[in-house]
Amino acid sequence: MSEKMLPMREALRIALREEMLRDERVFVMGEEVGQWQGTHKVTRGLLEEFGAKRVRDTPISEMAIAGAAVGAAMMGLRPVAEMMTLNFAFLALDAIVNHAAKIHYMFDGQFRVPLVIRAATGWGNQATATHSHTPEPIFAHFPGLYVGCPSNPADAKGMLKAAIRDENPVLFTEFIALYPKPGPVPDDEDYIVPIGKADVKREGKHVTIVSFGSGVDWSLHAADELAKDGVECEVIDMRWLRPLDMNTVFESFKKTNRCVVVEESLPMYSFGSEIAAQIQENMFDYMDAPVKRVSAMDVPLPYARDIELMALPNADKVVAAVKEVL
Amino acid sequence: MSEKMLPMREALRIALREEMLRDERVFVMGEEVGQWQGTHKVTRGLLEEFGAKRVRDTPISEMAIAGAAVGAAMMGLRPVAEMMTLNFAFLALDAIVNHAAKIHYMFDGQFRVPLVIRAATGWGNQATATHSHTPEPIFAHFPGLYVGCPSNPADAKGMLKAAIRDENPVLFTEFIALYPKPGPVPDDEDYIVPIGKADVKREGKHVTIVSFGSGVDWSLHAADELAKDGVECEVIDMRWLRPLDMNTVFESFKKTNRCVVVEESLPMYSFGSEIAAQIQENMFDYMDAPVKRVSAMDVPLPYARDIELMALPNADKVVAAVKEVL
Amino acid sequence: MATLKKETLLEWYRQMFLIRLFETKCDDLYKEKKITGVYLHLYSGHEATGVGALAALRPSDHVITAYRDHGIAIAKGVDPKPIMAEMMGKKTGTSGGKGGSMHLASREHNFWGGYAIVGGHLPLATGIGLACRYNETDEVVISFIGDGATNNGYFHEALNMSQIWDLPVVWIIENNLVGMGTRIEDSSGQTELHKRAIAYNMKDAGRVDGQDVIKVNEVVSQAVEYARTTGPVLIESMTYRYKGHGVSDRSYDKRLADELKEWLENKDPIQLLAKTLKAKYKGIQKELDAIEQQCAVDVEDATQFALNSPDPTYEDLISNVYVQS
Amino acid sequence: MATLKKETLLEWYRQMFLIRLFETKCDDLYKEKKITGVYLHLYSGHEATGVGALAALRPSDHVITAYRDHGIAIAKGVDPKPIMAEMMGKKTGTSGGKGGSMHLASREHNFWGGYAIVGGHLPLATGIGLACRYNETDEVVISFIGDGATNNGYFHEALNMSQIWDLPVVWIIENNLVGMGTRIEDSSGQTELHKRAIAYNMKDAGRVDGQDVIKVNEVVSQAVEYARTTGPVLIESMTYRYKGHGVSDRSYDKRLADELKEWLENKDPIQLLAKTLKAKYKGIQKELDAIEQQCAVDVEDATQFALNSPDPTYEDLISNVYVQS
Ligand SMILES: Cc1ncc(C[n+]2csc(CCOP(=O)(O)OP(=O)(O)O)c2C)c(N)n1
Ligand SMILES: Cc1ncc(C[n+]2csc(CCOP(=O)(O)OP(=O)(O)O)c2C)c(N)n1
Ligand SMILES: [Mg+2]
Ligand SMILES: [Mg+2]
Repeated sequence: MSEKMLPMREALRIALREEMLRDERVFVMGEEVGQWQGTHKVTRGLLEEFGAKRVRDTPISEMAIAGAAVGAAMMGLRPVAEMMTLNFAFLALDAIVNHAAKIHYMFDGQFRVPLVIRAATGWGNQATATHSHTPEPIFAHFPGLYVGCPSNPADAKGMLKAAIRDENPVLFTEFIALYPKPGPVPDDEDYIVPIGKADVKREGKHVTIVSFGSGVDWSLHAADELAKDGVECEVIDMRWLRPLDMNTVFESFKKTNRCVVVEESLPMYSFGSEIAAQIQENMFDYMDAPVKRVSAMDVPLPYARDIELMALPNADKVVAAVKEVL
Repeated sequence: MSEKMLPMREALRIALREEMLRDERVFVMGEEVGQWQGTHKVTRGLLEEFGAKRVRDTPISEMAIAGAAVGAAMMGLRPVAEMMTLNFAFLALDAIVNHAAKIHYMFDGQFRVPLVIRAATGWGNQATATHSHTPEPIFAHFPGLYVGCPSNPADAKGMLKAAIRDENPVLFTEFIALYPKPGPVPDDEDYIVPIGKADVKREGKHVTIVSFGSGVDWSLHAADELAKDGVECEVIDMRWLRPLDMNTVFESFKKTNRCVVVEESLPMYSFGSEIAAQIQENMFDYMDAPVKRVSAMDVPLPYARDIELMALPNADKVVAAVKEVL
Repeated sequence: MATLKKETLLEWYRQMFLIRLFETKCDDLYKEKKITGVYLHLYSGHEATGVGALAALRPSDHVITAYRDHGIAIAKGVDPKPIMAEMMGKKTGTSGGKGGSMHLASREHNFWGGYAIVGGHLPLATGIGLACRYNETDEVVISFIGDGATNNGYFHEALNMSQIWDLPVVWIIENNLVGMGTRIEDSSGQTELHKRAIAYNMKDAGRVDGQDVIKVNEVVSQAVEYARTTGPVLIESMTYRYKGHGVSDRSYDKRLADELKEWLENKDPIQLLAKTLKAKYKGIQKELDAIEQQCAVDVEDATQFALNSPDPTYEDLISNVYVQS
Repeated sequence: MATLKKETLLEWYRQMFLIRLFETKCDDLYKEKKITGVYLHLYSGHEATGVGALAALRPSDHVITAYRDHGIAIAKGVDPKPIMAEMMGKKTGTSGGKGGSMHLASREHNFWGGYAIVGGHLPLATGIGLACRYNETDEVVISFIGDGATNNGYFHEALNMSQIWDLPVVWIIENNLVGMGTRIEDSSGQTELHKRAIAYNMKDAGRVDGQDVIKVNEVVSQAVEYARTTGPVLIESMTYRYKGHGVSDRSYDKRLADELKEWLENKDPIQLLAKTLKAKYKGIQKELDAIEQQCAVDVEDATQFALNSPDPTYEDLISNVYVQS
């Protein structure tokens, strides 16, 4: 399978473009997706190529962006709506949770809502408290929605294509810090990373590290570091917070009997909570140590660079957590 | 201490009234709180007694209700804003999380936001998918906010007073199903149930049941049931999802070595997840069995009575879960 | 009106009468605990707005509304049987018993549903209108809006978006003067709600007497044609809620006694149309009687159908959370 | 204008000049990586709107704005030192280094902050106005609003609520024709934004030339008096953004070259006021020179103060999440 080295933003752009070429029903809408070429340049060139019908700049109206995407999707179109950042999706929570996620069920299957809501996520750029959320877990709390978050360019392409082609609403989040990072991306126009499948990024037998998005790189770096001491980490990229592929985690855990969960989100009622809860519930007899969680500190994010970084997880914190469970 | 038997809605009304009498800065605002006497009659009589200045009917503008309460609180008033139901607070998520919860931190202490947002919560009345959320955990995910939810009339009074008198923003949720339920309520005008303290509702040595709100009754009923078989349950009412009084849980767990978490919320990334995660993390050596979670089923809520009830937790499900961990 | 056929007027009469009977029956069934749950919002009093407006549409056109949706379903041609079954939460209901009274819908009738979050369906209407243009059809959407809902952020964002994209949406405010217990004067700075069109530079079709089905139809028909070719229109239809906000609102008839009397006696949409018909067509009473009898039969049939229908099961509880591929 | 004193005009000149210099310095410091982070939104071009408007207030009156807040802080009288320290995330900053450029504030100046969620601060303004009335003071709030922000649900709900309660809020839209890269024609059905007042039956103070500090002050002064006694007012101030949306927007000067040239050459608020002053007062150039020199000193002092200030520490990271009782 031929591939190219590309940054994640470019992998996403290619996925969008290919899906727009493949299916006339696919269109893009959101703030600054057109003339500005996308706040994060993921939609670069699309307006020129596909025109204003299929690349629609919107007002600063998050409730209407999400809600209009729902209506268009019900009619059979396949909107890919961009939220600029996931922080702003707070304003669209009702449209996403009460409408996108529930309409199929509430009308007992009469309508489908095949939309994708893309949003940049993550912190670490002094964006300050209101612009520094990684709140995927609160969206993944709700059934009816899928929630995906790629950790690398190839997954970005394959997962976004899976999301666009799926008949269900998908919240798709993209770590800002990962946009510029290059990685090999398959050329295949049908390269799909299926919804709900986790990925074992590295095999190991001493401890399982479970993560998603930005946490995967920290985990892999930590694994490199720990390998020097002979500790072999198995690193699992969950990729999707819903559906959550716990089987892959359980299989790994049966081998390692130890686990660290790594996420950029806040600690409470979060990703790590759910993973830890499910492991102890299902793998009790395999547990040699408690599951440890590495996450952001439980504070709003401050502006000043140094203290912001203190609040964030990183590879060192992962190393320390792994050492605790060994 | 003298007390009266009162339904929870009346205990709440008394708490509001007393605090309004005590402190001129306290006022009530929200949809239908005035002329209609409150959707759930919690504000009954207040408009007549305090007038339209302090009991303010609002338009159907959840974003502005929460946001205006923030502004008024910053100015030193003590708004108690009602959201009618917590479902509608989805529309105010941004105002609550990005403004109420963060302003004190973001401006490094210059401003305080001493507001209370009251909202009815829970399901079980065929209110259907969009009106049947118990989403406390997603609000409690965020630091800067307190989240309280009483399970009985006395706590309702004491917790609401604590919330109103506190200098921090509090999301205060009230189970619709509990409004009519009577219980003894202290007459004391300074009856306070402090923020962040859990309550051991029943002592026992075989298993710890952790719950909040509507789950507490189910847990107590289950405990009665199980007592017949000689199983002694310790039932803990967490009362506050933030701050979360894990010490009380840990103390109990050291004795029982087994735990069931009961909540009306959805199962994933939720209350049960966090409690289970913290127990295995901190009480690993005390665990004789995995923590089991009893929650709503992972579906949007349907309308039809029978299947709605199937999706909900109840005392029988708690009994079954306890039996699993014994 | 000159061009309206007698059959058309009689059909409107039938629809309005059917809605009224249907709602009255719902009220009774609720009291008998055959319909259960906390919410049941009746359309009684609003019939001329729903019927007159939807008569302006082609079958291929679309409609969406809030939770006060029974009359809209009927006016869009949905069979009363599955509607009544939905009220009772039966598997044969329009939404399989999973949506209930607030969430009727019929894909085949292009009735996109009733929605219970105030304002929540308004951007859906924008999206439906967007799809109409995207697909290069000449279809139109009617979106109903409560007066109370016009103060919600959804209203603002959805209407503005429909305007900048020239979408074929006819926005009809059903101004019944109140949202739950809050009078429009207490909730809207601007009480002439059609004037909110100016905020979007949208075509303002003004206020229409929402109790006069003929007038409603006339104004909406023009708006629909404008929307098909040009862009969105805002209409304010003045109407009245005969019943409480929902079934749990039991004091409305005391609270609003005088006003209610005035509307019932002088502005009832069904009586008004009957008067027009009688003035115009001698001896029409017999036809009206026949229609009324047929409506009674239809409502009774619907009730029996619903009562005799099966409940949804555990299989239904867990199905259609996701589309399975 | 007849009644304006020379000192008043010179003070406005000083404030506008100080803002311009301050912003230019911020831009430089960002390029030198002394100010870091993704966001930095400069007020250059808007000076007359901020300065003219805030001159209409008493010290006890209030102001709140969005993230483009540096100029507002200066015009409300906040010392440039803590402002610049906040830009650099220093402990001596207005928000202890925890808020950054988008979240300046000064409680003692009744400057209630800059806010980064578009529209998010608008209901806060409503709440502040509510408190003014509640406390029976005659204080007033000015709330600035971006043109782009007027399409957000917050705008609609906040303005409507301020109207129904007759709150003392002066809503000033700073219409710089664009939100990020989206032109007003592409985002607002109604491009004469002051007309949105009609949607709330709010007093519409019309459009004002936002580059003319004297005009701005006149219109806002009238509005402030109206708000004090009566209720809210909406003003649209036409202005222009000399720099990109934020520092990361580097192509704006190519993108908007012609328009930018036109505004810089013919509508620059500082030059316009200088012209007026020179026409009116012979030999004023010397006074202007002195003011400009003082501004340069102030900005340099602020920069040095900020550079030499300590960073916040771990203690700061964890403090003020909650008020400890
Ligand atoms: C976002 C939201 N807020 C509040 C409610 C509760 N609620 C249901 S109907 C209603 C009144 C709506 O009034 P209006 O729009 O005038 O419609 P009407 O009932 O008169 O048809 C309210 C406040 C809700 N369902 N959704
Ligand atoms: C709710 C929300 N959506 C989107 C953004 C991203 N954003 C920041 S500023 C801006 C443009 C605002 O334009 P305008 O209101 O005209 O203010 P200006 O920048 O011109 O001063 C956008 C879209 C945001 N911060 N908040
Ligand atoms: Mg109404
Ligand atoms: Mg602008």
